[in-house]
Amino acid sequence: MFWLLVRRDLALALRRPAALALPVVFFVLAAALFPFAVGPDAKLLLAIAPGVLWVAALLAALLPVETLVAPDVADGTLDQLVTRGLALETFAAARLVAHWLSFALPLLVALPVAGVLLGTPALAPLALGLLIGTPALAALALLAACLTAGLRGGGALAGLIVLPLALPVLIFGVGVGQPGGLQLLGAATLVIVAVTPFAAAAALRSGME
Amino acid sequence: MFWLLVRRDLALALRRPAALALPVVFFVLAAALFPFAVGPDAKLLLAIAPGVLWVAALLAALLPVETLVAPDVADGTLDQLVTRGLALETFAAARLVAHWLSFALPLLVALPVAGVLLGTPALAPLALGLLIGTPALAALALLAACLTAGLRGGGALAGLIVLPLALPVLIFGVGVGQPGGLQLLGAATLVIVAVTPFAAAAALRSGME
Amino acid sequence: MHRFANPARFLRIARVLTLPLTLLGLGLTAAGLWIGLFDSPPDYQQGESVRIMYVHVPAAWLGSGGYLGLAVASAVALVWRHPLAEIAARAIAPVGAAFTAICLISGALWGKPTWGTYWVWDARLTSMLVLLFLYLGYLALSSAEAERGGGKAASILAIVGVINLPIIKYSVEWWNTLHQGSSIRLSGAGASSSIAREVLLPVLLSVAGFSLLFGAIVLMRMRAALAQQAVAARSRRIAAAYT
Amino acid sequence: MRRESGYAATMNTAPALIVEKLACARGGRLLFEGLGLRVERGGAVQIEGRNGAGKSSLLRLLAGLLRPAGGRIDNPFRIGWAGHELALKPNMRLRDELTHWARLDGRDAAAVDAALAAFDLLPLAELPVGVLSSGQKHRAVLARAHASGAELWLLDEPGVGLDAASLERLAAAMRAHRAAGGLVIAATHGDIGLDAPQKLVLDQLVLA
Amino acid sequence: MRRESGYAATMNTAPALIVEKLACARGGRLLFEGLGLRVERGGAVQIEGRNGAGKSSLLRLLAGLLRPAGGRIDNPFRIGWAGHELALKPNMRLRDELTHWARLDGRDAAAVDAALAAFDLLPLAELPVGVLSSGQKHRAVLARAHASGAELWLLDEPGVGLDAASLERLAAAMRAHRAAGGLVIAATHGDIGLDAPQKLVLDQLVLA
Ligand code: HEM
Ligand SMILES: Nc1ncnc2c1ncn2[C@@H]1O[C@H](COP(=O)(O)OP(=O)(O)OP(=O)(O)O)[C@@H](O)[C@H]1O
Ligand SMILES: Nc1ncnc2c1ncn2[C@@H]1O[C@H](COP(=O)(O)OP(=O)(O)OP(=O)(O)O)[C@@H](O)[C@H]1O
Ligand SMILES: [Mg+2]
Ligand SMILES: [Mg+2]
Repeated sequence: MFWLLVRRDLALALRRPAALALPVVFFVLAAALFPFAVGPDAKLLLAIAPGVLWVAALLAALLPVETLVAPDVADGTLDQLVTRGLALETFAAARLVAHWLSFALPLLVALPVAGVLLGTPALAPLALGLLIGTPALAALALLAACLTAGLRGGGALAGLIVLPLALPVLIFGVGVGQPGGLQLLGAATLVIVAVTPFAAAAALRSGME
Repeated sequence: MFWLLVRRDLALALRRPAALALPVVFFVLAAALFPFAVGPDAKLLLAIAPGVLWVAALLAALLPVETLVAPDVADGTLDQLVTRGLALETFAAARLVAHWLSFALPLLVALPVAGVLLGTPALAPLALGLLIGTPALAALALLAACLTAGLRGGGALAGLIVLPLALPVLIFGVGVGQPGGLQLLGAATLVIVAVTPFAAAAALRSGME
Repeated sequence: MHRFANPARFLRIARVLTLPLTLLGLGLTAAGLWIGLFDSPPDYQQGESVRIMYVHVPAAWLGSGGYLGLAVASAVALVWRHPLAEIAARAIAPVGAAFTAICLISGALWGKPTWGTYWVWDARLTSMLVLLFLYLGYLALSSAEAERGGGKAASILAIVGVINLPIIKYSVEWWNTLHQGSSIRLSGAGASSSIAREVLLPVLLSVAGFSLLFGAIVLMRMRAALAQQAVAARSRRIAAAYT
Repeated sequence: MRRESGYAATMNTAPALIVEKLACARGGRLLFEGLGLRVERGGAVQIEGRNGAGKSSLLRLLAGLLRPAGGRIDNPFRIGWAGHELALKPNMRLRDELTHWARLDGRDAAAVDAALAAFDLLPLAELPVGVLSSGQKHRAVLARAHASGAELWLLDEPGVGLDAASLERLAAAMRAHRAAGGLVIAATHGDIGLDAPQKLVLDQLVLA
Repeated sequence: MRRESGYAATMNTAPALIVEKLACARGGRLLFEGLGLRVERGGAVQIEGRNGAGKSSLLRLLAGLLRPAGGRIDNPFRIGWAGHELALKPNMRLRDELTHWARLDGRDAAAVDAALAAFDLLPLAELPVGVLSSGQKHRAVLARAHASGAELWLLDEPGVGLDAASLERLAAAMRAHRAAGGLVIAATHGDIGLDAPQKLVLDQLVLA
């Protein structure tokens, strides 16, 4: 069931060949934006490169937040799943995996190109950090999406309260070079990813009344 | 008619505080990240601050792109407007104003916070630049939203469309301190804001077949 | 206009033209590259790496020229609702994007030996990069639209893009001169005026060859698209009769 | 696109909705062609045909939401459109939503109240649209057309999901509308209580 | 949440859907209470009542999509749910969409083809769902329930928007399903061709 759902989400995301390249280009573009903003000074660019890439990752994680689960609630997909006896936790976990695959993998693929444009910072630690940290970003975006989809009106604001939780991930992420940085990042990701499916499912359930 | 539509959009936006807050949250998160990314070098931070804030503003304008017009197309709101003889250009212009009010105003309010996080660069010219430049960002986001309404992969697709077009705004915006910078920014904004309702309306029309 | 409105007539002309264009294009390109690679002197400053130019320059011209073609075709499609124009636009875009990419990649490869880096934020390089992004935006949008069953959004984008191109070029130059001195600027105009005849001939040959190939590929893509359309129409008719 | 001016100009000469040689294509497929129609004030048309015959498409053509593949439509009337889509935001209260649309139509609160009453929605007026039952939502859509004050009602399957009492209210509303000089064009699979409508059966027009 | 185990356990003892003293509240308002029901294999229930009576709510309760305000539901059967929502993505082809759901139900391509055929959707199978007409979409929803292989069909106004031929197909499909030991519970305002169903009129249960 779980993998069927993941496959389905990916199929929806990637039915066009162009759709495959889309996120990759999007990242390169988001990264290429910074030189225009801070100027083409190579030293400066090198200094901000990790921050730039992490911001691009955050953006890519958040961009679909309003369409990550709300359409499935509105068009009855969730109803269909529940009547099939599927646990909402499974749904949330599958969506988490699919979301991560469809925004973080392209980021990693695009990393070398973005790296060249930003003056080739040391890519290996950055890639490692993103690999470990992006699941947490995906999880927080999903949680926010479920909270805003499930709760009406003011309650939906709760969805955004979880987003500042991304800050520690980002900070540990750009600080991955520091001693212990990787461990901290890994721990934060583990906690967030482990909790999310349950919290997300609870939010969805409360939305179904 | 025009102001009725703007008022309506704002009323709807106020009913969804979560959607309203998302761009601000992203904006502040992005600003908060860079001090950690580039280290405690205050001079460096100050040098990149305007650029970072502009990029964050641009990306924040993009965040609601998937829900900016697509729901109105899907739920028949556009049909109702068209049968009332309303020009789609009017609709696009009203939506542009409403989008600007609901993403740029909160951003300007959050600017001091973001400024403090980045070591308080001179806020006045930055605020002025954003005030003049954000209408263009709102316009481009709206244009992308209309171009991609009803298409899948909306978010990344819209980003790919907006970001190259937004470069001049970004460049002029960051260079607002330079002599003539403000004028250039104003001119770019004027052109983009003037063209957008027509292009957006044409896109919507083509989407109705 | 309406002389070409008829896809059948277009197909007749295209069928006749494709092969000669391809052969002539291949021939000229081969000649240009042959002379350029084996029969011209190395640059006194850049050495053998100068030979990249015979790919780089035609690619640059065709990449930028292709966008103009894309925008014109899109405008015709939008204003006159000409079915062939839209097909032409869709046929041109990926080819133009490919040439733009070739220009960027060859330039970057060239940059490493001459400038010591793959990429600098030079104004011309930057505008070429933005051009590639514009192409990619068009391609992504038009393929997303094709999936829905067509539309005009991609054409609108192509036209908005062409309005924006000069603004981008201008802003990029302004931005670049502002932030960076003339430390490593690629002075194209100076280069071409002082260019030696041994270099000029192969460049011109390969430019002509690449252009003909460009045209041939576009014609082939248009023919393929028309054929596909015919198949789709037939299967729709069959489905309709069945209902 | 506003039609008021044209409306005023044709007022005196027995204004009528006139359709000539209308053709409709969707997704590159011809649905019907050569369709002619003339509806005067007080008139009604009932469009019938199997699923996919093109009933909704014809209504969209008449509403100006779709471009004809051929022929022409001469419509001097303002349009009250009630399609399948709700065009009401789930978080907003029913009355506020209808009032918004009425305001765009230049109508006042009394028109909204009358429309709510006509479809027995007054007890639900203060509820958010999202919690209404499907039939109640559909009645809200009909009420919007009622409140618009438009002469020409274009209704896509107006009877769908309505209970017996609501069906009667719908029939009464259409009768009153026609008596006041309004026109009704409705697509439907069953009877919806239109008195002596012109019947237009689309199956017979299909050519392809 | 899977019910197969429960299903297997009750197989021998004449499995039945049993509802006892069921109460339903929505938005803090009690819709009905004390509802009892027993449906065995081959049985059918037709739920009636005015708009807002709680027909859809009752179906959601039976489907496990809503929590009862009181009483209990004992359902040993797997569920085929056909509500008002499409739950099919507009850009995807009809066959692919139904195949996805069939796969979740552990069913093969043959089941999908049979379901498409049962509702005359085979000619439309390769079209994107978004271009289907409203009646065609509704038939697609019914086809998904058909393809699921579930014993208990829960249908919310299954006859809505269907043309005469499709209504007959629906009646035939329900008849065949019941003959094979399936159950049908349908909410409806009109007749949908169920043979001798239990009738449940919700209006009479309304207290508030
Ligand atoms: C990624 C890097 C590069 C890009 C994007 C790029 C782009 C371009 C473009 C767009 C043109 C056509 C300009 C025109 O005629 O309007 C061009 C021409 C040219 N490029 Fe590059 N270039 C790159 C790197 C280089 C390098 C490293 C060199 C050699 C040092 C070089 C040498 C030339 C020459 C000699 C011409 C022809 C001059 C002329 O016709 O004006 N380019 N390049
Ligand atoms: N956006 C679209 N693109 C392509 N084809 C479409 C589109 N919308 C509808 N169609 C096709 O046009 C035909 C007519 O659709 P229409 O909705 O007008 O039918 P209808 O008579 O209203 O049917 P129903 O009784 O089911 O409501 C259908 O075959 C449908 O597949
Ligand atoms: N999410 C909700 N929150 C609060 N109240 C709701 C909600 N959904 C429905 N209701 C209320 O519950 C009542 C019953 O709704 P339900 O959809 O079950 O009616 P129904 O019998 O199916 O009507 P219809 O014939 O119109 O389909 C209605 O009065 C409705 O306003
Ligand atoms: Mg219809
Ligand atoms: Mg109901």
